[in-house]
Amino acid sequence: MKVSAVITLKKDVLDPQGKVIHQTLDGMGFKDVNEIRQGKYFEIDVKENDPHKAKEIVEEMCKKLLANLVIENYKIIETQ
Amino acid sequence: MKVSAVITLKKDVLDPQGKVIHQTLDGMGFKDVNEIRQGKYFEIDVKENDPHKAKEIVEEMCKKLLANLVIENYKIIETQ
Amino acid sequence: MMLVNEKVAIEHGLKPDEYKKICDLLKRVPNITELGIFSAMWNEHCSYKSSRLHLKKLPTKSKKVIQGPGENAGVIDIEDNDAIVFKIESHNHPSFIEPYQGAATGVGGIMRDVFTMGARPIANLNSIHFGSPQNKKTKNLLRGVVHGIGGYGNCMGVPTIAGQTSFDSSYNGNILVNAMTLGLVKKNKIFYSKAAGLNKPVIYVGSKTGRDGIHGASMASASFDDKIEEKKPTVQVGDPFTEKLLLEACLELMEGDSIIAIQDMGAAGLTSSSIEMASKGNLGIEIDLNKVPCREAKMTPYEIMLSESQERMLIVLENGKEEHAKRIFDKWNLDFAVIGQTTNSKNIELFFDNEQVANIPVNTLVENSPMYDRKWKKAKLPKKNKFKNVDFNNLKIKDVLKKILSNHNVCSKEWIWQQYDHTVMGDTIQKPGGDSGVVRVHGTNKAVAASVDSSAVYCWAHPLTGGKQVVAESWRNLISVGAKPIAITNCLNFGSPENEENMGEFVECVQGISEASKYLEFPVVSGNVSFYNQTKEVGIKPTPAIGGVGLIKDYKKMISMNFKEINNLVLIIGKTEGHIDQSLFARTILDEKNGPPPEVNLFNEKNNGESLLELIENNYIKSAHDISLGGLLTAISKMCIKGNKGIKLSKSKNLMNEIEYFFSEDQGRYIIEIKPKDLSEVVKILKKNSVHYEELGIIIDNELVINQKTKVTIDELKSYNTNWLKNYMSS
Amino acid sequence: MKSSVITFPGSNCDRDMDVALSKFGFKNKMVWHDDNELPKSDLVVLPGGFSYGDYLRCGSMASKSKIMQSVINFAKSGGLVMGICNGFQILVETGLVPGVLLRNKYLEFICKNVYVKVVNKQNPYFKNLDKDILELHIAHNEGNYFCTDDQLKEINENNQIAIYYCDEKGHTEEQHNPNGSLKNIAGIFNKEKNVLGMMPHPERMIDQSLSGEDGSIFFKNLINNLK
Ligand SMILES: Nc1ncnc2c1ncn2[C@@H]1O[C@H](COP(=O)(O)OP(=O)(O)O)[C@@H](O)[C@H]1O
Ligand SMILES: [Mg+2]
Repeated sequence: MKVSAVITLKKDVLDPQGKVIHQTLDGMGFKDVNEIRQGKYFEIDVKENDPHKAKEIVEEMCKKLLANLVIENYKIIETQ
Repeated sequence: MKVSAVITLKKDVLDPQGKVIHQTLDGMGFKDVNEIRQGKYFEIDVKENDPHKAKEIVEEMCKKLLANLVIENYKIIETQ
Repeated sequence: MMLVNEKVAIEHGLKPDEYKKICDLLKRVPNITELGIFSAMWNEHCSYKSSRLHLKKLPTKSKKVIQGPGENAGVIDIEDNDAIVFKIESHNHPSFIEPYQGAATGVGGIMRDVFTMGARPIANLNSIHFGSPQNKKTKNLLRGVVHGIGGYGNCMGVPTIAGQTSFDSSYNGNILVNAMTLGLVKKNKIFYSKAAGLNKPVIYVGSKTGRDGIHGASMASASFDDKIEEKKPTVQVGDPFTEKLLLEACLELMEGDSIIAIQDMGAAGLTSSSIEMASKGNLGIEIDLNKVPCREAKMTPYEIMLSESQERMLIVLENGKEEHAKRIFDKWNLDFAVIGQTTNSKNIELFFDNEQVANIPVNTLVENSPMYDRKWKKAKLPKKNKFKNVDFNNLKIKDVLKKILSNHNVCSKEWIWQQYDHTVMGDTIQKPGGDSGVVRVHGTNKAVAASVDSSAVYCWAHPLTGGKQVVAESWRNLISVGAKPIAITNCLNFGSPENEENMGEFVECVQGISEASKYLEFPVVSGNVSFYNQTKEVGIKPTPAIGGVGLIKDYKKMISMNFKEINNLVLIIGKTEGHIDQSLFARTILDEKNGPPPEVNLFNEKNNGESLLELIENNYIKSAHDISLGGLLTAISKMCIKGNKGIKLSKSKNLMNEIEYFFSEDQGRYIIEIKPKDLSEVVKILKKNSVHYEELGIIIDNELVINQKTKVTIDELKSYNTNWLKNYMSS
Repeated sequence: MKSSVITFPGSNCDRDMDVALSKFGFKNKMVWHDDNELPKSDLVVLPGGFSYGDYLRCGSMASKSKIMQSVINFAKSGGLVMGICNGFQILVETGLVPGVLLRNKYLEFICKNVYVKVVNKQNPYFKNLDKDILELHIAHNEGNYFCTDDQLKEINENNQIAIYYCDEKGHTEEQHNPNGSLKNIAGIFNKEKNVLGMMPHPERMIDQSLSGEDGSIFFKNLINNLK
């Protein structure tokens, strides 16, 4: 089954990409943005059909590789 | 309000990062992965409190800048 | 507000007597913001409290030195109103915690030090040291650090032209990441950090201030313990794009005459930058912290003052130039704010929400900062090992050569430097992989050579000799490319100064560096000390890294190490005595880790080097390479590999065992290639200068012919040398 | 001949390109990304570097900058526009040339000399070139060319491929592909062949003291073709 995970920067960590995208959007006329933060998204297809177990495997992956826990948080957002 | 969007590569587009991550996970002992695809995640805080309108604004951003529609799809996943 | 007492002070890394001294100096108890400022200014990283006393011994002057230590970077004269600004800086602790960001922000920080002085960065170098290849963490740390260095330097558009990489188990818990930058400036357009004049506007430019890296400087002054996880929030994230804009904007503002003083915000951020400017100018500064551009809501004065957000600068402007300056920073889309002014109070005064939140005499933070004469232990010169010929007789030269060329500390580091843009700016005339990197001075016939070196094993075996050796090696690497050595910068990476042995290593290495640089007229113009490279009780091997810079007056005369032409003659300059102790051969093949490092004879060093320069000046030298780790045969092999040519070695007239002859690491030696017709002239010069030399052999097509029995093809040499790192990183 | 080099925030090969163009006889002007109008030019160059930090997607944000509208108009009216490295990425993002540039296959920045095979000389860039194989320098993190099957078909039908990665003899097998590019593609034209995007940096090879001199051959030929 497929599990999606989202990795975002921790709150106080600088997001240089988000900052520049914000400026560019502003220049393009999108004036109503307060903030924009960029993160990573993973769609992982695992050989496991139990949603609970699948989620656990992906959490493990996030902890061990996908997220850099020093500056990032992860969240499992979907299993299907 | 905050709107989250996810940008993913279209199915027939090569995803070198996903592939390398897959290999790495495999090397780390996660043997049960069929596929892993990487995408981008955006959390956008817009000055708009109507969820419908906020979503529309972000869709517009996705079309005009955040996604390259030749190779990517976008999806609005959450408004809060 | 949090109350301050001794306990809080200790949590800030201060010692009880240091806290008492603060109270005495202020004649009151500091508030929390003030305590934060003291702790940042008085920690090892900013105050040099354990090292200051010893650093004074380093020679820092020569006719070519425009600015020695004490400014953001050193400056040397390269004639025609051109000057080179350069410095090396460590980012060890952050890189161990988060290798990508740690290394990236290290590179960003050192580039800021250089362009603060008005110089455009023209070359980067790095010296990186990792734990043993078998250590679980090593591979990821190496990958992260290399990606970080490349990620930042490549984006800035500054070529990374040379470096050094080593592996040793003493770095298992403390990797070293030292970054060096060279910049080019006109001699009459150098900017300094000394504030001057009253009521001058103090300007903040660059990125906004966030909560990142609060207390990074104190982290750099503490050893790692089991709680390193807790130190994580102090990691800073680098934004090379903003730094590139900041570079261009600063250089644009520097074209005019608006700037009185400028200082980047490095360790301890706004605190150390404002205090340094005030202290050098013997002035006060007042700052309204509400005016500081902040990324996060509700940041406290404490956080604003101690944040180590990257890509920020502090400038003291001439009155009336604010609008002009603002236009430039607006154009580059950077934050700009007038946050305060210079005063005659000689205090640093901070205001927040219309209240004074700190008021400290500047001199208490700088001149009155602690200075320690730490206890240190003198190292004994280890006894020489007595090797018997039987130790060597059952070794096959080819096997030894294979092992040495593929050893992780000798093998090609192409996997690393291919990930660094080394050709951007269009002036790199010697890429990584040679003895020094060389870049032309844009639009002129001159070129600047730079190399970074360290020999932790020698320093560990005998710090005094090791200290001398590193300086000598740097000098040799410059001479090998035809550059006249001018000056050095040094990054002194050591364990805890509170440990007598580590402190002794520091003191004696500095002594050695000092002796060699004095003798070679190769002064120290900038540098950095990194103590506490220590996990629990285990410190790293002492690792002073020396970054040398030299000048090639006519870049067409630059020398490279690849063998050039068949039938040319190959000579060795300098005497081979067969010193095996502490050689790579002894350590890896014989597994003998004791014994003294090779001796450094400064007279020979200077004489041999200068004689080689004389030969180069007279156009006799076709290729040259200094002999370092791995000895004579290793050096020859590298010249074969690079030049895709072989050599037929003549039978040595030397009486020593072949193994000793080929793999000993005696100092002060170079291999040179000359045309047969020039032999008599070359010999004449060498004899005139009393330089010891031997004829080694003649260049042939594609084999290294060592003796009747032993032949190695160039392809074999290449595969020994180039595969290890690639394979290691992809396994 | 007049040329213009656009400087975007984060461009870092703009000066190198200026030096190269001037060396071979172009009267070159530097143009700021925030300007509205292009000076009169025979050639417009989008240089290498990291415009907008390469954030989001390389070239994406630069493609939205003010000057790009004029560049697009110039290209559509037949003007010569060349994008090198990051400039190629910008061209792709504007849609002036087809496809995208993904991250290098092994996710590593690559800085080294490569050989490229010139396969189409019916255009102002390579016409009259007396060599088929050039040694050029690459330095990029995202040079892995990709396009859809439909696009590839069209590209082939219109002879839009400009250069392939190869070895010194012109072999274009996979092992001579430094970054995983589809079909070893190193550079590509628009349909009309007045717009060229390529990853290699000819401007870094204009002097025998540098990485080589095949860049000189390229620029000399280019200015002669324009005369
Ligand atoms: N981290 C690095 N970055 C850039 N270049 C490197 C790095 N590590 C090694 N190199 C390059 O590899 C070559 C070999 O390094 P080294 O063995 O230290 O040379 P030497 O013995 O002449 O000092 C040098 O040209 C050096 O510049
Ligand atoms: Mg050397």
